[in-house]
Amino acid sequence: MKINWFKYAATINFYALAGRVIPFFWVAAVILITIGLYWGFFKTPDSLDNGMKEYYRIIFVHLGSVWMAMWLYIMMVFWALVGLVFNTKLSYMMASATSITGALLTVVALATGAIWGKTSWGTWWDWDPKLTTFLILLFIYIGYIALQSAIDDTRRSDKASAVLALVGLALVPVIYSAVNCPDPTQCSSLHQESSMKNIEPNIMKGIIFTTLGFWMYSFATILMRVRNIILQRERNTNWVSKLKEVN
Amino acid sequence: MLSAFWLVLKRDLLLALRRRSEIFTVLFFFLVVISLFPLGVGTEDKTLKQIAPGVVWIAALLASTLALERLFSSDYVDGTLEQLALAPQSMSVMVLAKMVAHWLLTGLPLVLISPLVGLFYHLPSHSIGVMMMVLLIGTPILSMIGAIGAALTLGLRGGGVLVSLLVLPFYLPVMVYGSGAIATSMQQGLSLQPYFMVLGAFALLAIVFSPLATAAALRISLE
Amino acid sequence: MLSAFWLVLKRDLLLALRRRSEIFTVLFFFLVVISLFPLGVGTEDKTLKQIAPGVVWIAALLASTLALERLFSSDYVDGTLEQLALAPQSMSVMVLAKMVAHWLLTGLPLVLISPLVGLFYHLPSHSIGVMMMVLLIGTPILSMIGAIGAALTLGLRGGGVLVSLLVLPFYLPVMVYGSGAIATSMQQGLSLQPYFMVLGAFALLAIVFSPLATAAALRISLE
Amino acid sequence: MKLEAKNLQCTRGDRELFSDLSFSLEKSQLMMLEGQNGSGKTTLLRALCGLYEPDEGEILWQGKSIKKLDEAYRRELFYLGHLNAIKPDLTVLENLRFNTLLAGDSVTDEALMQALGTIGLFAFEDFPASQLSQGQKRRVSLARLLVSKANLWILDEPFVALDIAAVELLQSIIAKHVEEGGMVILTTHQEVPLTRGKIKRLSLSGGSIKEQVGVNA
Amino acid sequence: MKLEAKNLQCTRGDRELFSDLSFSLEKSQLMMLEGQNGSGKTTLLRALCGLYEPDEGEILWQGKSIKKLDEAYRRELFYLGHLNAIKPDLTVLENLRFNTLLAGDSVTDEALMQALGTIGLFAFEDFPASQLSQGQKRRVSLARLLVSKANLWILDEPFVALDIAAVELLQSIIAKHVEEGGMVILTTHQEVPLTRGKIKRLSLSGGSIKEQVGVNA
Ligand code: HEM
Ligand SMILES: Nc1ncnc2c1ncn2[C@@H]1O[C@H](COP(=O)(O)OP(=O)(O)OP(=O)(O)O)[C@@H](O)[C@H]1O
Ligand SMILES: Nc1ncnc2c1ncn2[C@@H]1O[C@H](COP(=O)(O)OP(=O)(O)OP(=O)(O)O)[C@@H](O)[C@H]1O
Ligand SMILES: [Mg+2]
Ligand SMILES: [Mg+2]
Repeated sequence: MKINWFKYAATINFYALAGRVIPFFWVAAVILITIGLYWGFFKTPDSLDNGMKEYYRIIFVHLGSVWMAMWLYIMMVFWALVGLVFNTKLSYMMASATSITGALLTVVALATGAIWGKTSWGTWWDWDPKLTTFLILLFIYIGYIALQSAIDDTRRSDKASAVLALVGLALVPVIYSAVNCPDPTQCSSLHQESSMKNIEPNIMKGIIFTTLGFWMYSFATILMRVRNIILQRERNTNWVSKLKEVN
Repeated sequence: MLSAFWLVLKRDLLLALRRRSEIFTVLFFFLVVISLFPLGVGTEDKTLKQIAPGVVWIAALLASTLALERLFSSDYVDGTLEQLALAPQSMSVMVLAKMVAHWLLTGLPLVLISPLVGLFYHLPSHSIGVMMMVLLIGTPILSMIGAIGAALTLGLRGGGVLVSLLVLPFYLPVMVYGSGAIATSMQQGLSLQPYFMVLGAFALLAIVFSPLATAAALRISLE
Repeated sequence: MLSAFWLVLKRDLLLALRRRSEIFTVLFFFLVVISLFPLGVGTEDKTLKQIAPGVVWIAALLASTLALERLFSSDYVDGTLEQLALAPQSMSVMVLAKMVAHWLLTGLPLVLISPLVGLFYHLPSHSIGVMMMVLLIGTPILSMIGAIGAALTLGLRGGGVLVSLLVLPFYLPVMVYGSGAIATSMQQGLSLQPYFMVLGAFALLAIVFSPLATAAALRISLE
Repeated sequence: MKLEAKNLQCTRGDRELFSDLSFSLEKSQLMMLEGQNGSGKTTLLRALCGLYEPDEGEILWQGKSIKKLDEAYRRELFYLGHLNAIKPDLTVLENLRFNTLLAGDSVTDEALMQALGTIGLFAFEDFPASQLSQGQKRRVSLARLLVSKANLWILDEPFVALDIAAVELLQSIIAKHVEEGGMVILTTHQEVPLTRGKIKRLSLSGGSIKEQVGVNA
Repeated sequence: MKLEAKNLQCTRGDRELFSDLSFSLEKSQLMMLEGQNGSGKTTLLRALCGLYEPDEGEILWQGKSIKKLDEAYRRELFYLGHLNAIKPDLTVLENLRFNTLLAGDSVTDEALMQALGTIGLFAFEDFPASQLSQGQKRRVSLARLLVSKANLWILDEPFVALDIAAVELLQSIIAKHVEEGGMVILTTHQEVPLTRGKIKRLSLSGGSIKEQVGVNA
């Protein structure tokens, strides 16, 4: 059978390139998260003035995962759109790999938040807008993943989930405003007071390190997943069967 | 183009008339959900009034979801959908016709029966009017968003549950503003206009975009 | 006879495993429905506790109903049901296997995840236990009653009104006693035994009669 | 072994498809059921399986009513209708295995694999059935014939969707079964050139029922 | 009128069905698509309709890409696949009427009734389609051919489930269309003896693609 080398060029190169950079992302992730956590545990005051207790330290994980979960959703939609517009297989694979890391980090955000809630409010869960928004973000991630895994045909599953992502892109802001501002007469005053300003600069440094660490972790896992997807989808092509790691 | 719209609409209504059961299933389900809460919650007047707006909308959401799976799947299984896709007409027009039929068969009956909810939950007559109005604007949005999900999941195992999983989070804004309007109507002196504006805007957006998205999704599913 | 039971059960579970996502889909669907209510009805602590029993049962009913449609129809459409009817084994045994599989795939996961409902709705831990118990007894009844309806709808074209009329009213007592038990458990000093007795009696009746009725209905539908 | 139909009458809706239809079939006989579209072939075959109850008359196996025999009769029976009974989500082998076990034939996986090879699906055993073409699906359901221990085969248009090679293969499978003492009833709009075995022809066309017996065409 | 396929390639799952497939079809030509089960006939036909997008290559109608032409191309097209597009809950006439109107052919009810009569469904017009036999359902969907104004007919195994009389009738309908300047592409495992018209044969079997041209068999 004639092999169209050009057709696979993109994936072949990407596969090799990703394989080379993944270790660096892992190293960076481990270093950054370690620094962040070390900072959080040992370089920040034991108890803060306004009565916070030791458990505030979970914020180093909580906030990083919260930010990355939201950012990864945007990345996922972006890749899906690129796939729909240019019909490039690689970007569909990126979207699919991103969705899983994104969903995981959403779960981490919810779990750390819940633990924090149990210690500070005495209840695991409350129907606060911020938390609710995140729960719904999780549902949307899950919907995307569920649709993708329900379809066997890769062509169809790529395109169908991309359409879903596109619909999500249009609807997520609407959902966000509905959850945060159920009464439209008061929507003009809708600006989530980011309590970021209240966070001590000292703590903030730790948070920035862990967030960057999560970012590197996301890169690493997403690239690994894409490599797996490539292998799986092109397992019958010549170039894959020549790979060392397959044989 | 218009002729294709009428053609599909008429056929779907005719099919439903041949098989009246579906309409009744949706209505029954709506009523079961509505009547279960007073049984569980107790019949205190204040509590009933408080939960009524939410319950109506949730019942409408769930009832609409229940009927979604059948929107395209029977046409898919017997090959009619292929023929729709091959007809020399714009697919989104025909899809719109199917959405309209779906709404006439599942949304409209809910609007018409909703005064019964007012009765069960001791709502003031003013609020009953508001409830019917918001349902009238909101249920078509449900049908239209739902159609996208139904098209995406065509022919997949676990279709019914999967569709609901995809679609229910997207229904949220309609529910929030829809039930918000009913709740507000029970308080004195508050304007309902903002609610209707928001819902109206949603409806307009849905009419413009959902037939296109659904038609695209159907073509993908047919490959 | 037992071998036919295991054969069908194993196949149905295998089919579900092929799409592991399907089980998760049911779970997440349940969670989505559960979390819709507070957003629509209100998040006050007292309201949440009051609506919890009804919500759990409605979500369970819906998950069960949505999955029911597929119980026989996919086997019917692809001809497997014919082969089941022609197998040299008792049809009701195989039907029972299909019901068990359906429950394992849609009922059991709900029972297992229901403590999350307790979390969302701030239920006392005692009530969570009761909720799991009644779901454990009640969801099989839903599967079994629903199966009769699903079998009847296979054949009756246009005559399905009767079926929805028949099945929903039968679901209703299960839901009323099921949610009643949960609500009662939140009050002090009331005995739950009567609720469990009634539900247990329902379950026994269902196990004895529904496989027979379903098998008969399937043979009629196949003619 | 003997299958007898006595004074069968079937009505669907308002139309009487056939009435007073009697015939019998014995060891090593093949019956071709002929007739126009809508003449009642499928209905008759389903009645012979016990899936459809005729309005009048009775069907006997070894002199006993098939309704009474029930499971015992079904053990002797292999029926393949318009539908293939193939689950898209299972692989080819899993489909075949389930269907044979269900019919009460306990066969090893090797035998099943061999059957798949014979029917032209070598190396397809782990293919999900959803990815098969129309004709390949039909082949999977016909592979059961190769391992079935049933005596009476009832086949409703078995040649549909098959390519020429597969049609010839199926013809030889049917011929072999008849030769070895089996019984086959089939409908087809194509001719089936059997090399051996006794052929009966039953024509349902136009309300008239003719039974021809002949040793081979 | 001219249909051209240029360097088509289709892959399903991991298997390449065909690649570098080019052919053209003109007025008064019939193309028989041949190949074993699973060789990709259905896939190719769906690609020619625009229902399936080939991985590579393009399909041109009158020199323009069918993707660009879109509705204009679909107006010229009649496709009948494995599925009949018959709604069980509608009557025969209602089914036929809906399907013809949908295809953009506005035909009177008398013409439809006449088509039904020709195809052998006289007096069945008010029958619910659920009560038809397999072959009768196929006939209902084929009745559309008699009133269709489309130039290009694409038929996937149209003879399946038909009895001998109906097969002959359909053969003559196809022959007449080709004679009158139409184009037909069809797959079948049966031979189609045309009396007139140019026949092309495209064989997909075993990965090799052969195009034969011959004036009739
Ligand atoms: C399951 C529970 C929780 C979820 C899903 C959650 C989610 C979030 C989200 C989405 C943000 C980002 C908001 C922004 O950037 O503006 C955030 C930030 C934050 N959360 Fe949580 N959270 C949870 C529980 C908690 C609890 C219990 C506390 C403390 C009592 C908490 C304290 C914070 C703080 C201090 C921030 C950063 C400051 C801010 O931007 O508001 N979270 N959380
Ligand atoms: N959804 C699918 N996913 C993956 N592969 C598929 C799918 N559908 C079909 N195939 C594969 O594509 C090939 C061609 O299928 P196609 O239906 O085009 O064959 P065909 O020539 O029409 O066969 P037949 O004569 O049996 O109808 C088959 O080998 C089949 O395994
Ligand atoms: N469910 C039904 N209700 C009423 N009439 C039916 C039903 N199914 C079939 N019929 C009628 O019974 C007659 C015989 O149908 P049957 O399927 O047995 O025909 P057949 O000989 O197998 O035809 P074909 O060659 O088309 O497969 C047909 O005329 C049909 O109209
Ligand atoms: Mg038949
Ligand atoms: Mg084919």
